[in-house]
Amino acid sequence: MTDYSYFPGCSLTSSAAEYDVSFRLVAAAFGIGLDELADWNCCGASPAPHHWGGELGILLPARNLHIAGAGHPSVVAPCAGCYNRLKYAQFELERNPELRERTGAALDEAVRYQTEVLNVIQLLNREIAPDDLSERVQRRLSGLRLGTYYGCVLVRPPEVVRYDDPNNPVKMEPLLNATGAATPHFPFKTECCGSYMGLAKKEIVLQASKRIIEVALECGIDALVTVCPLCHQNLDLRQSQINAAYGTDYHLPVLYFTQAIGLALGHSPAELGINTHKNADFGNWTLDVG
Amino acid sequence: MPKTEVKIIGFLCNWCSYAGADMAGTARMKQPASLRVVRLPCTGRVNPLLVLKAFREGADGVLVSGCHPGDCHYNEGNYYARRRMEVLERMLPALGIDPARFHYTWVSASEGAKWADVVNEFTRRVKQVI
Amino acid sequence: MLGVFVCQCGTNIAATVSTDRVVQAAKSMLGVVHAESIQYTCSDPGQRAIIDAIQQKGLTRVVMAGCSPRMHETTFRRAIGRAGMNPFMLEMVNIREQCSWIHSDIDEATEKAIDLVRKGVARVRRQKPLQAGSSPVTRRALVIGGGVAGIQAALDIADAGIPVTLVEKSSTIGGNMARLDKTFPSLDCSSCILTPRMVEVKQHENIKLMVNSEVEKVRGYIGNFEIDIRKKASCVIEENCTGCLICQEKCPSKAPDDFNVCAGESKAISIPFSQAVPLVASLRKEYCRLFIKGKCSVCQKVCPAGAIDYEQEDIVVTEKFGAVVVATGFGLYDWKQSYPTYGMGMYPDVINALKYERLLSASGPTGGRIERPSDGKEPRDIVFISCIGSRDESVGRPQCCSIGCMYMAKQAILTKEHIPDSQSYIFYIDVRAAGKGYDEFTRRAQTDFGAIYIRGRVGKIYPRGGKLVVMGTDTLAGDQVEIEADLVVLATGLTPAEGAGQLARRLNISTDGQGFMAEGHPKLKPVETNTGGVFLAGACQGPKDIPASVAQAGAAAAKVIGLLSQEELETSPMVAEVNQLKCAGCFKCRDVCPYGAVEAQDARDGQVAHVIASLCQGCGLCNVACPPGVISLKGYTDNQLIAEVVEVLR
Amino acid sequence: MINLSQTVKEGAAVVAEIERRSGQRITACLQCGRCTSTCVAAFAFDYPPHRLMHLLQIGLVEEVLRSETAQLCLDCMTCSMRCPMKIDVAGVIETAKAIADEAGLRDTEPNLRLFRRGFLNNVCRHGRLHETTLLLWFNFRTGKLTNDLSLAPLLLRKKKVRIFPPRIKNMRQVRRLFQQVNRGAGPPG
Ligand SMILES: Cc1cc2nc3c(=O)[nH]c(=O)nc-3n(C[C@H](O)[C@H](O)[C@H](O)COP(=O)(O)OP(=O)(O)OC[C@H]3O[C@@H](n4cnc5c(N)ncnc54)[C@H](O)[C@@H]3O)c2cc1C
Ligand SMILES: Cc1cc2nc3c(=O)[nH]c(=O)nc-3n(C[C@H](O)[C@H](O)[C@H](O)COP(=O)(O)OP(=O)(O)OC[C@H]3O[C@@H](n4cnc5c(N)ncnc54)[C@H](O)[C@@H]3O)c2cc1C
Ligand code: SF4
Ligand code: SF4
Ligand code: SF4
Ligand code: SF4
Ligand code: SF4
Ligand code: SF4
Ligand code: SF4
Ligand code: SF4
Repeated sequence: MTDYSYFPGCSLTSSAAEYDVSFRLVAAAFGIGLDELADWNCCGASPAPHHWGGELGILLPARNLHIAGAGHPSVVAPCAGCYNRLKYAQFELERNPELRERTGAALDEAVRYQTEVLNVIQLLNREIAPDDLSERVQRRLSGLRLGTYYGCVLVRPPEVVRYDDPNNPVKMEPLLNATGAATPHFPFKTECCGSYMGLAKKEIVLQASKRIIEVALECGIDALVTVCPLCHQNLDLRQSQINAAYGTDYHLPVLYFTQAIGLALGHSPAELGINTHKNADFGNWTLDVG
Repeated sequence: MPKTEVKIIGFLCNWCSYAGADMAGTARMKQPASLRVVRLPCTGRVNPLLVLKAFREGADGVLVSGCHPGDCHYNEGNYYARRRMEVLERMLPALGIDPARFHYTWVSASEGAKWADVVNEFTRRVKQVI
Repeated sequence: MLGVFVCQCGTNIAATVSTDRVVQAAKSMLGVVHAESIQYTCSDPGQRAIIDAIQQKGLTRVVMAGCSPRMHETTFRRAIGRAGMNPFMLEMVNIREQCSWIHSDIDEATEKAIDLVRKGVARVRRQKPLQAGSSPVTRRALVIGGGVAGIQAALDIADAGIPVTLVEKSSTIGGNMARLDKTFPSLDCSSCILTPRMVEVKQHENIKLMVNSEVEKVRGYIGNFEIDIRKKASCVIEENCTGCLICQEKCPSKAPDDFNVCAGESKAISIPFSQAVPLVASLRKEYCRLFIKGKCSVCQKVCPAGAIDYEQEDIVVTEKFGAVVVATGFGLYDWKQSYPTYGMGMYPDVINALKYERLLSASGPTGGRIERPSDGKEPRDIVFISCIGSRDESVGRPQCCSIGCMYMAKQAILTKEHIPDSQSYIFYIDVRAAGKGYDEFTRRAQTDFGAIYIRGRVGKIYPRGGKLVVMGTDTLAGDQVEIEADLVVLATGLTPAEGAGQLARRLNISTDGQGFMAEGHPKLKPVETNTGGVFLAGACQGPKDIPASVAQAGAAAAKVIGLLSQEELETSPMVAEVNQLKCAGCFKCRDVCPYGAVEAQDARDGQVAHVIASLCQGCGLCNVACPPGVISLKGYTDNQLIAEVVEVLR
Repeated sequence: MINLSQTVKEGAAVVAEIERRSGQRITACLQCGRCTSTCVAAFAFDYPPHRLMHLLQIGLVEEVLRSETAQLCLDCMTCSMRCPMKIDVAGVIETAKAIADEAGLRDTEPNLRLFRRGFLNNVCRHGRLHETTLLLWFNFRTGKLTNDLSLAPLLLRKKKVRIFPPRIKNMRQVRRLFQQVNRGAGPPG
C-alpha cells in the first residue's frame, strides 16, 4: 500500500465530484492511499496566470506544493489544470531564487516545493500493471471504442510538465486496453477544447469542442476519455449548447479516465457518477456486468 | 592596459572546429575577442602538458575543440583526445586550477553558430571564475 | 630574416583591424626585418609585393596575416616558392574569419591581431624547410552509386580512357531518377532519357559494373587507394540470367516493392523494373520461403537458363584506385514519426511525392492511372503540401529540399493531364524555382493547368466521410482555410542515402549538419572533399535536381581525369619523424597510429620506430603518445606549439 | 497606408522588450501560417497569430497590445508546438498581453477581463472557487442574466453545485499571496 498526498482542487469538490468519487474507488481497489492535503486552496486555474501580471498563477499553487511538502513524497493532482499549475509553480520556484524568497515570505517559512507532482494517469500507471488490471476486470469493455482525449495542459509545455509525447501522448492507452476497450486512432487527442472561455467567449468553446466531437464520431468512437474537468465540462455539459448552436444532434458520452477503469472493475455507472453526466447513453454497448 | 578582459587559448583541429570557426566568421557571428586559436591537424595532437603549459603561462581559460566522435578526419584521433582530456579535467583541481577554466567540446565544420555559442558561453564562464 | 605581410583585404580586415598598428608592432618582433600592409595580397600585385620583398631583403621566412589558411595557404606557398624560398617556410595568421569578421571593437581586434602575428612569428622561426614527397598514381577510378550522377561520372571518366568500377548497392543502376515519370522543367520522360545511358554503362569497355555491392573498407590515400568491395550473394548467376522473369512470375513469396515505394507488391525473386541494368533477377533471402522455411526451390525448377544458385556466397574483391567519386544520392525523409498531425501514416491517402510519381508513371504499378491507395478510386481534389521535413526546425531539419516546389508544380501539371476535371491545391511557403526556365514552369502550373497556390502551411489533416480534411491557413487572405481532399501528397525533404554516414567514415570524408557529404569549400571546391582524391557528385552532397546532379558529375569526372592524368603526386611533408637515436622502442606510437604508418626497424640495440612517410597522414597522435617525446610531427613540433602558446600569452 | 520607416523605429523598443521577456526571436518567424492553421480560437481573433507575429515584425505594437488576440488566446500552446521555427508563439502573445496590462490598455475584451478578475476575487474571498457566485456575479455584471443558466437545472439536480461557498482556514496566508502580486499600487483592472 503506497500513500500519496492528494490535491483534488476546486472542480473535484464541486462540478466534477464524480471524478473524485471514481478516483477514490479505483485507488481503494488497488490499495492506493490518498491523503487529502490539509486546507488546500484554489490553484488559480486559467485566469490566475493571465491576470495581474500572472504571478498568482505561481503563488497560489506554490502554497499547495508547500503543504504537500510536509506530507508524502508525491502528490497527485487528477485535474489536468491543477497538475499543470503545480508543475509550473515547481518549475518556476526551482529556477528563480528571488521568487522562492518572496513566496517564502508570504508563507512565513521557506517554501517546500520539491514534492513530486503526479497526474492521475502517471499515478495509476505506476501502481497498476496492465496485466493486473486485466485480471481484475469484472466488466470487460470489449467492443467499446474509447477516444483518448488528453487536452493541452497535461502535456504542455513539454519542458515544464515533462510528461508523455506532447504531440501524440499515449500513456492512457495501456490501462484502457487492459480493460478490453479499443483505443482507435484519434487525431484530436491534444486539440484544445476552448479552455475557460465558456462563460465570457462561448463561441470559441463551442466551435473547438464541436470539432473534437465531430472527429471522434468520424473515427467511430463510442466515448471520449479525459482527465480534465474543464475539458469534460466543455465536451459533455456544453454538448447541448453545441447542438443548439450548430443544429447537430450529438450525444457522445465523455468519461473520466478513472470512470472507465471503475466501470471495468465492476462498479455501476451510478456509483461512478456517470449518471450525473449529460450524455451517458452508450448506445449498443451494454454496461451490464458479466 | 590590455582591452580584452580574459585570454583564452583554443586548440582546434584543422578539419572540423577550425573550419567551424571560419564558418562563424564567414557568417559574421560576433564573438568576444578573448580567444587565441592554435591550429593543429587533430585534437589527437593536443598534449595535456601543452594545456597545462598554457595555464602556467597565464591563460585564463583553455578550450580544446575537434570533430564529433566518429567524424574524426583521422578516424579515431578525437577518441584519444577525449580520453586524454577527460583525465586532464579530473586532475585540474589537484593542480589548483578551477576545471571551469577548461573546456573540451566538439564542433563540426558546419556548426558555425554552435562555435559562436561555445566561445560566448565559455568566455562568460571563464570571466565568472577568474 | 623574417617578413610579415598584413593584408587589408579591401575593408574586410582594415575596417576592424588597424593594419598599420599591426605592421608597427610586427617590426619590433624578434627576427622581423620587413613588415608591410597590402590591400589585396592574393591579387597579382599583392603576390608580387611579397616576391619582391623576399628577393630584395633576402627573406627566409614569411608570415602572412590575412584570411584563413584554409582559404589561401596553397596560393601563398606557391608564391614564395616562385620567389625561390622553401614553400613551407610560410605561416598564415588568420585575422579575417577569426578576427576582423567576428569583432567590432577596433582596439580589441587589433590587439588580438598583434598577438596572433607574434604567435605566427614565433612558430615560423622554428619551422624547418620541408620537402614534399611524391608517390605514383593508380590510373583507375571508383564510382560509388549508380544513380544519374554516378552514371554520368562513370561514362565521362571511362570516355577519357580511364578504367572505372561502378559500385551499386541495389540490383540495378538508375537510382531515383528511374522512378520518376516525366521530369521538370522540360517534361521529358525520365526513362526515355535515362535508359540509354544505363545501357551505355553496361556496354562500355572501360566500365566494370558491380551491382548488389558495397564498399567495405578503404585504405591508402589520394592516387593510391586500396578498397574492399563486397558483392552480396543474389543467388542468381549474373552471366546466365536472361531476364525472362519466369522466376518472378512463379515465385510464391511476396516481398515489398521498394522500387514502387511499396505501392503494389513484388516477389522474393525479382527484377525491379523492366529497363533494369543489368536485367538480372535477384533473390532476397529475408522473404524467400526456401531460406525461411527450408522448402520451395520453385525458381530453380522453372529457370530455363539454370541461373539459380542457392549456395552462392558473398565475395569480397580488393582493387586499387587512384580516385573515388561518391554518388550515393538521397533518401526521403520519413515524415510519419515527426508529423503526428498529418496522421502518422494512418491515412493511406496521405502519401509522399515519390510514391505519387509511381502512380503517375505509365510503367508504374497502376499503369499510369492515378488511383488513391485506400480504395483505388481516381481522386478529384488533390492537395500538395510543401516543405515536409524541410525548413522545419521543430523536427531538426532547417534545410530547403530545393526540388519540392518544382516537382509539385510538375505533378500538378501531370495530374491535370491525367484527370482533366481534377483540382490541385498547392500549399507553399515560398515558391523556390530559381533555375533557368523554372519560374516560368511553376507559373504555367497555375495559368495553364489551373493549380491553385495557397500561401501557408497546413496544421492538421483528419478524416471526414471518406475524404481528408486539410486544415491550413491562407496567409495572403489572412484566414484559416479548409479543403476536403481525396488525396494528399507530401513534398518530403531529402535525406542522405541510408548508410551514407558510414560510407563517409570509411572514406574519411566529412558530412554536414544534415548528414550530406561535405564539399571542400561551398564556392571554390564544390566537388572536392576534405580528403584528397575523393570527389562528390549528385544528391549525396545536398538536395539537387537532375541538371545539377549531372553537372556536378561532369565536374567530378573532370577532376578525376585531371588527377589520374598525372604520373606521380605530391604528398604532404607534414609527417611524423623519429629521432631514432633516442627512441626507446616501446612502440606506443605504432599502437595509436590509425594508418599503420609506424614500423619497427632494427637498430644496434633492439628495435626502434620508423615512420613510412607515404602512409603517414600527419595526425600527430604518435607525437603525444611517445613517452620520451622523440617522435614529432613536422610542422607541428612540440617546440613550435609551446612557442605559440608562450608568445600569445606574453 | 503604413509608414514603415516610422513604425519600425517607434515599435522597436516594445518589440525588443517582448523578445527579451518571452525569450523568442520575432524575426525568426517566416510567416508560414502554421500557427494559425492549428489555432482553435483564431476565428474569434482580430489578428490570427501569424499576422500578430508580422505586426510585431514591422513594429505595429499598438495594434498588438490592443488586440483581441492578446486577450482571447487560450495559451493552449498548440501553435508553439507546431511552429517550424520553434517559436513559442503563445509565449509571445502572453507577453504582449502582460505588457498591455501593465500599460493600462484595458478596453479590449472587457468581459473576459471581468471574468478573470471575478474568478480571482472569488478565490481571494474564499480560498477556493465558488462557481455559483462567480456565475451569478458575472451574469449580473455583464447584464446577460441567462448566460449558461440552461445548464443549472441539471447541475442542481445532480448535486454538482454548492449553494454555500467553501472557505479555507488559513485565509490570511492566501490573502498575503494576493498582496504579493499587488505590491505597490494594487492590482490593475
Ligand atoms: C518525387 C521526386 C520527383 C523528382 N522530380 C524531378 C524532376 O522532375 N526533374 C529533376 O530534375 N529532378 C527531379 N527529382 C530529383 C532527382 O530525383 C534527383 O536529382 C536525382 O535522382 C539525383 O541523382 P543521384 O544520382 O545523385 O542520386 P540517386 O538517384 O539517389 O542515386 C543514388 C544511387 O546510389 C545508390 N547507393 C546509395 N548508397 C549506396 C552505397 N552505400 N553504395 C553503393 N550504392 C549506393 C542508390 O542505390 C542509387 O542507385 C525528383 C525527386 C523526387 C523525390
Ligand atoms: C550583385 C551581385 C552579387 C552577387 N553575389 C554573389 C554571392 O554573394 N555569392 C555567389 O556565389 N555569387 C554571387 N553573385 C553571382 C556571381 O557573381 C556569379 O555567379 C559569377 O560571377 C559567375 O561567374 P562567371 O565566370 O560565370 O561569369 P562572369 O563573372 O560574368 O565572368 C565572365 C567573364 O567573361 C568575359 N567575357 C564576356 N564576354 C566575352 C567574350 N565574348 N570574349 C571574351 N571574354 C568575355 C567578361 O568580361 C568576364 O570577365 C552575385 C552577382 C551579382 C550581380
Ligand atoms: S589574401 Fe585573403 S585576406 Fe588578403 S585579400 Fe586575399 S582573400 Fe582577402
Ligand atoms: S533467373 Fe532464370 S528465370 Fe529468373 S529471370 Fe533470370 S533467367 Fe529468367
Ligand atoms: S525459392 Fe521459392 S520463394 Fe524463394 S525465391 Fe525461389 S521461388 Fe521464390
Ligand atoms: S524546395 Fe520548395 S518544397 Fe522544398 S523545402 Fe524548399 S520551399 Fe519547401
Ligand atoms: S613511442 Fe616514442 S619511444 Fe616509443 S617507439 Fe615510438 S618513437 Fe620510440
Ligand atoms: S602522425 Fe603518427 S600517428 Fe599520425 S599517421 Fe603519422 S605516424 Fe601515424
Ligand atoms: S496558444 Fe493561443 S494562439 Fe496559440 S493555438 Fe492556442 S489559442 Fe491559438
Ligand atoms: S508557425 Fe511560427 S514561423 Fe509560422 S507563422 Fe507562426 S510563428 Fe511564424
